[in-house]
Order: sequence, then C-alpha cells, then structure tokens
Amino acid sequence: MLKKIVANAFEATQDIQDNAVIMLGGFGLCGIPENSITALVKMGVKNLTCISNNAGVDDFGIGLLLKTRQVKKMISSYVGENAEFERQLLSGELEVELIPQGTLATRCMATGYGMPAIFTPAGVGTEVAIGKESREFDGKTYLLEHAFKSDFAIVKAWKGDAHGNLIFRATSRNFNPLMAMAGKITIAEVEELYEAGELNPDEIHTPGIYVNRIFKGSNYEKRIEQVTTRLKA
Amino acid sequence: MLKKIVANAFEATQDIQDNAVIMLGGFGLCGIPENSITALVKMGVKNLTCISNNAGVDDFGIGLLLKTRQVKKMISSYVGENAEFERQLLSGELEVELIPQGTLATRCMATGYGMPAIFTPAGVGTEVAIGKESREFDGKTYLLEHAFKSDFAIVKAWKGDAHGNLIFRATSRNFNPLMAMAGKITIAEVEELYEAGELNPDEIHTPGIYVNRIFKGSNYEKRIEQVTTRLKA
Amino acid sequence: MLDKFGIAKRIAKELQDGYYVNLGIGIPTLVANYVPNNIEVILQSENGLLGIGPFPYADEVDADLINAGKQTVTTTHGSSFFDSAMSFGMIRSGRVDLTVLGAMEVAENGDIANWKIPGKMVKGMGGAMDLVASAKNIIVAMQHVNKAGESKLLKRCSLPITGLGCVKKVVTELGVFDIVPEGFKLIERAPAVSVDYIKEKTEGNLILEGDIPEMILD
Amino acid sequence: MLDKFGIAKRIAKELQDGYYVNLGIGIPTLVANYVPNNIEVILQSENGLLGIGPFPYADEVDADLINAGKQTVTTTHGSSFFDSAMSFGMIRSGRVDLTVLGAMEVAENGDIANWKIPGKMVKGMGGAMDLVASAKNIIVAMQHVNKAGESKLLKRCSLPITGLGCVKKVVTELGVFDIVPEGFKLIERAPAVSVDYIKEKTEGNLILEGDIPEMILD
Repeated sequence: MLKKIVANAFEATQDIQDNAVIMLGGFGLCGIPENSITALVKMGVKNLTCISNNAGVDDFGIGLLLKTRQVKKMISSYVGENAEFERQLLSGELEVELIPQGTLATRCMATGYGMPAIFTPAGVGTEVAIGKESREFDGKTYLLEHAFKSDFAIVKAWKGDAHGNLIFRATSRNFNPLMAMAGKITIAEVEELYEAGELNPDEIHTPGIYVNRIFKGSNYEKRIEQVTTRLKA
Repeated sequence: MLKKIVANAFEATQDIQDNAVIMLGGFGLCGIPENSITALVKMGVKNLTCISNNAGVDDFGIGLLLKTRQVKKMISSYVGENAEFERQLLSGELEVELIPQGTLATRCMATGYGMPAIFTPAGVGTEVAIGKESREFDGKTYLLEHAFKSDFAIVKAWKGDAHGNLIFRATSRNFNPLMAMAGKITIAEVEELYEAGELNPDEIHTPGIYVNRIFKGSNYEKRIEQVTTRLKA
Repeated sequence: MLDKFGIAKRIAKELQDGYYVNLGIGIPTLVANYVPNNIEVILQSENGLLGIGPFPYADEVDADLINAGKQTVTTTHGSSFFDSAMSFGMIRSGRVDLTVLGAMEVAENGDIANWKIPGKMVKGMGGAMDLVASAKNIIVAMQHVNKAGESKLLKRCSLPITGLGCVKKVVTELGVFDIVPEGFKLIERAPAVSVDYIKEKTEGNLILEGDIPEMILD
Repeated sequence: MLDKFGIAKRIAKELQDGYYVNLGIGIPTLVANYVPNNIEVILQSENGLLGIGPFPYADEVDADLINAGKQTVTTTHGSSFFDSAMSFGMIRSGRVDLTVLGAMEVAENGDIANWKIPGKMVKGMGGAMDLVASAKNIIVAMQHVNKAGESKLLKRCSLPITGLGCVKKVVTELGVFDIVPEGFKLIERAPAVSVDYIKEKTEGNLILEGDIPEMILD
C-alpha cells in the first residue's frame, strides 16, 4: 500500500541533513510551506542551500531560517524584503545566486520533465550570461540553463490525497507544482488531506507520482506582505 | 471586448489555406476536433501538413482528410490504424515523418513556452537521431529537438469560455493543451461553451491567452477504437 | 509636465481592445486605472494569474491571491491561474501583447537597466529579465531624470543591463519617445513642456521631426 | 513452457509495493491481472493517466477515457489526468519504477528492437523510444523465438533499434534472463524446460551460473 502520509512536518523533514539543497515553494509569503519551515528551524539543520523565488521577511517564511543562520546560500530571483538577509549578505555570511524568475521556474520544470537543460532569452547580454553558453535560434540569442538538482523539495498545497495528488489554490500555485516535480524527495504540506479517490482526477495539478511524503499542516498564518484594498462605494 | 467566439467550425477555419501546417489534438480518436475536421473536408483545402499523434481511421478523424487526398504530409508518432493511409504512403502520394510520442508532445510544449528547442534521450542511437545534434549531460546522451512551427492548432476541449479558457475531460486531454499553446492561431471547439466567469480559475487547463477562436461544436460522435469491457460479476 | 498619474494615463492610450498586458510595479500598475471603458484589456501577473481584478474590499482580502508586486488583488470574469513556468511561457512565446515597466536608465538603442545599482544592496531581477528578453512590445514608464537631475535617457546605459535593445517606447513626465534606429524620437510633448527643455534633459540622441504635438489626455 | 498468461504472471512477481508501472501493449498489459493482493501498484498510461483501473462494465464505457492501447478503461482511487508532455516528463525524469514492454529482438547488450521491420509498413514508434530511453528498469515480455523459429535473444539486433542498452530483464516462455555485462544470464527456467533447450534457442551469449532453478508461479 502507498505509505506517503506522515504525521506532521517533523516526520516529513526528519532526514534533511546539514548541507542539504532544498527547494521551497511559494512566491513572497504566498503559498509557502509554513509548517515545514518551522520544523526546520526547530531541528536546527545547518548550512542549507535554499532554492526559492524569495527569501521571506525578517520574521516569517525563509526569514526564520535566516535569523537562525541555518542558510548558507540562497538561490532566488528577488530577495528584497528582508533586513537580516541584507546584513548577512553584506557581512559575507550568506551567499546569494540571483536568477531571473522565469529561468528559475523553468529550470524546476526541466528537472521534473527529465530535460537536462533549457534555452531561454532571459539574461542575454547581462551579467547573468557571464560564463554561460549562448546559442542562436532563428536569429534570437538564448542562454543554456541547466535543470536544478536538489535533495528535497518542500511545497504547500491546498488539497492533497493519500496518493500525493495535489491541488493548489489561486496564486498560491506559483512555484509549488514546479518544485514538487523537481525534488529528489518531495514533501507536500496541505491544508486539507483526503483519502485517495476524493479528489477529481481532472482537477489535480500535481500527480502523486511526484510526491513522496504528504501531511496535513496546521495553524496556517498565511501572512500577507501588502494588504491593498479599495473602499466600498 | 474579446471577440473569440465564432459561430461554428466553418467560421473558425475559413482562412486555413492550401499548404497550411496544422496541428490537430487528440490521441487515437479520443479528444479529436471532429467538427473542424468535417469543415476542412467540406472546404476542400489541399496539401495540408498535419501534426497529430495519430492519423485517424479510414472513415473517421484525420482519415477523412486522407480519403479526400487533402494531406500532403503527416507528422505523427503512430499511424497504424488506417488502410487508406498505408496505400497512399506506399504509393508515394503521402509523406510521413515519424516522431517519438514524448518528443512530439514536448516539441509542442516548447513552442507554447517560447523555448526554441529541447533535449530528450528518446531516439538516441536509432534512425530518429540521424542528422540530429546530440549532446551529453551527466553521462547521458540527448538529442536536440526543435519547437514546432505551425500555422494553426485545432483542439477539442470539454468546456470553454468566451475568453478562450479550456478544460479537458479525462484522457481526452492528451495533446490538446500542448497544441493549444503551439499554434500561430489556435482554434478550440468545445462541447460546452460558457460566459467568461463561469469556469473556476483553478480548474482551467489552458488559459485563454493561448486561444484565438472558440466555438461550441455539435453532434459529437466520439467514436471508440477499441471498446474493451468486463462482465458484471 | 506630467505627474505619475499622467504618465500612466498617457500609456493607457497605447492599449488596444483584447490586449494581454503585463504591468510592472510602480507607475505601470497605475495604468490599469485608465483603461478606456470601451475596450477590454486582460492583465497578466507573472506569478500565475491572467485577469487581474481591482484591489479587494477589506472583507475580500485573500492571502492566496496576490499580484507580482505581492499586493492583494481579485480576479475578474474569465480569470485563470497557472504555475510560474507557464506564466513565463506565455511571456516568452510572445502571447503578451504589451509590457509596461519602470527603469533606471534607457539607452538610445533600446537597452534597459532597471535591476541593480553597483554598491547598493542588490534585491534581484525578479521577472524583469525574462520580460524584457521576450516581450514583443515594451513601454518604459519612468521619470525623465534621476534624483541628481541627470538624464535617464542615455546614449548608453551606465548601470548593469537588464536587457538588450528591447524597449520600443518611453513615456516620461516630459514626453513620449519612440526608440528608432537613430535614437529617441520625440512623438509628443507633455503639456506645457518645450522641445528645448526636453532636449536639455535628454542625453541620448533626440530625434525631432516636424512639429511635435502636445499630448492630449482628454 | 509458459503461455502468455504465465509470462505475465512471472513478471508480476517483479512488482513491489508502491511501484509506478507502465505496461506496454500485448502481454505486458496482462501483468495487471496478476498484481499480488497484498501490494499496491499504480499503472501509468502515457496518453495521460496515472491509476488505470480495470476495463469498464458495458454501461460505464467512456470514449474520453482510454489507455495508450486505445482501449476503454476506468480510473481507480487516486487517479489523475494530465497532458502527454507531463506524462513523458514523469517517464523521462525516472519517476516510473518499472516499464514492461514487448519486443521483436533483444540483444545481449540490452539493445531492443520493437518498432520497425524493413520492407513492411511502418506504423511508428509511438511512445516506445521515449520509454526505453528513459525508464530506469525495463523488463521485456516476449516469445523466445520468432515465427520462423529463430531466436529473438541475439548477439546484436538485426532490426532497426528502438533503444540502446536499456533492457534489464527478459521474460519469455522459456525462462527469465537478466542482462549482465556478459550477456543473458539465465535466472530461472520455465516449468519443464531444460537448460539445454534454452541454450539451443538462444543466439546471444547465455550465462549459466550454478544450478538454475525452475520458476515457482504458486
């Protein structure tokens, strides 16, 4: 029988070791694996390389792992919301590799699709292109960008089932299904966990074959970086 | 206002000219754009290059276009269900390019994702590799395969809306969302056509940005190639 | 001279019915407020949304529904969600008709710099490099000069480049400029701004052909 | 000697709990009927389905729900649908644990030929080339000899190749063979089949180590 369901974030992440390369889903604070991040902080695993579009804020998301100095390197597209991050970066405690957002997303997909590399025009002529192979197709120049290798991918979904099938909600989908396909071991935390057969097969975003462990998360804070509203007329 | 909805298959396909390169969704007879194929037969457009995983059967699907000698070339992965096809191929009336199924699918996706080429191990060491560039990544050899160029993609969906958003049903999804992303002009025929806002944004498989024209098809036959059943206990 | 709202208003005149549009953070986001009533424009957010609606009412705020600027938004009729790879797939494959973004510098050959200032904390390029490398029609919305009063319309960018030769049009508080092979072609002057003043504030090659009309913002 | 059901039954013993498995057309499809009751195996169909159920009852037949052999099927608890690019993505990225397929020829170095006979109508490779190029564990289910009585376990394939050095195991009506660096290593004999008989029917290098047990199919 499929044994993908684990009790909680601690059980799901217990074999993540120092120096691991982990991918973390989410865009800003939207759709981040809150429970797993908390578990990693409590476990105290060190020298992590984190592949994540952003680096959280000072006291939430990946910012929590930065505060405790558990991160050796961030691979991200935008890291600009975090004072502690800036301090560690400027002091040389933290390494950062910046990657265009579409390249980051597509390199995750490449891993999940068994494609060793992809071509993208993003970054041609910029410092991102330094040291990279470029190639022309139909008169346009592209960079060769390699699929990611990581030890673990940790994602957050709205609904999941015992087979590891995942459904995401609204823009919390973002990088989550891409990273779910890209982990050597993929861990999914979900708001709602169902028996196999309870989700509609047409509505599944990530087929369970890509997910190794799944658990029902709890106490989601779902913090919002910028609450922008309009007034009722 | 978005003006994607057209009355029927004739209006949708009226500017498809002789010598056009068209992609047709479907796997076997499952999820094929029946109405559009009928319109193409009635219009009598000639010398078509058809990119489609299969070539239909003698009297259904792309087989109808073969019967009327409207197809110059088929680009497919498997064409084995069609006697008229075989006759035209052996007599030299029809050109055929055979492509591994995963390569066919991924080359469609590459087009829709703006990637000029992809790497795949399928066909390495076989006659499919003849004349193609190969490259090693991590000790494994891959072929460089280019994104498709086509004039029109014609797909069949279950549900669609005025914005061109599409939802597919069960395995009739197959190549349809991939080809929908790959047409210079994409035509979608749907069983059920809705107003914008009636489909759940989380459940959409093909975002409307990829679809130029949409119409509600009629009289779907949905022929089955191999009805296989079991007996009630 | 235009304020930021005026710049957004002027750019909104470039919108056409049925356009798919990606609006960057800052002034570009304001363009959404000036879409003419008689046309329909669909806004793309590169985190994974087609069809951005207005900001939510306070009781509608949804943490799972944000734009690329991490602001809470809503959907509209016909919206769809997708992952970020498909989102940049749309961008790379040229499905987005118009991209509007801010810049620190634009060069007369269409180069753009908008992601990094050497010596300052680098926050990252986000999706900007993907957008400028792929979009077929890019309009830059920015102030004409920087805080030191120096022109941002340059012969050559001095800051690290975001993308090469990609900008098609620039709208500043002083005017509208098409990027043509020879440089910045002044198309329209902002209200009450003289050609001479624009000349003075533009370092890159400025092309003046015939009488330059003052823009009309209704 | 085994019949085709026996071959399928023997291959089913290779299944492990939690395996994702792709079964080709013909004998491989029959393997699904012999999955042990105490394990769970999820079948993948490369047109876009994980979790193939049994054939439908007559009143359940659904034209939109077929397998890669174009037969009507059903779903099971936990099934999911996806497009063919993702389907081959799963295959290429090594997520499918076991692939079982038929062959016309297998060579002692693991090469396989199963898509084309020169001079005959070529129907196409379908997904076979993708599967053999990507799957980490490939078992071939086939008859030991062709209709002319010639061995299909060869030193070198004579037919056009589908994939290079990819087959890990071959199960025929005569026995079970692991592909090792030196050739076909006989692991088990089919009931009432002698080693000498297998030797006679095998053109490729046959490796015999110790006593070769007769297979047990319970």
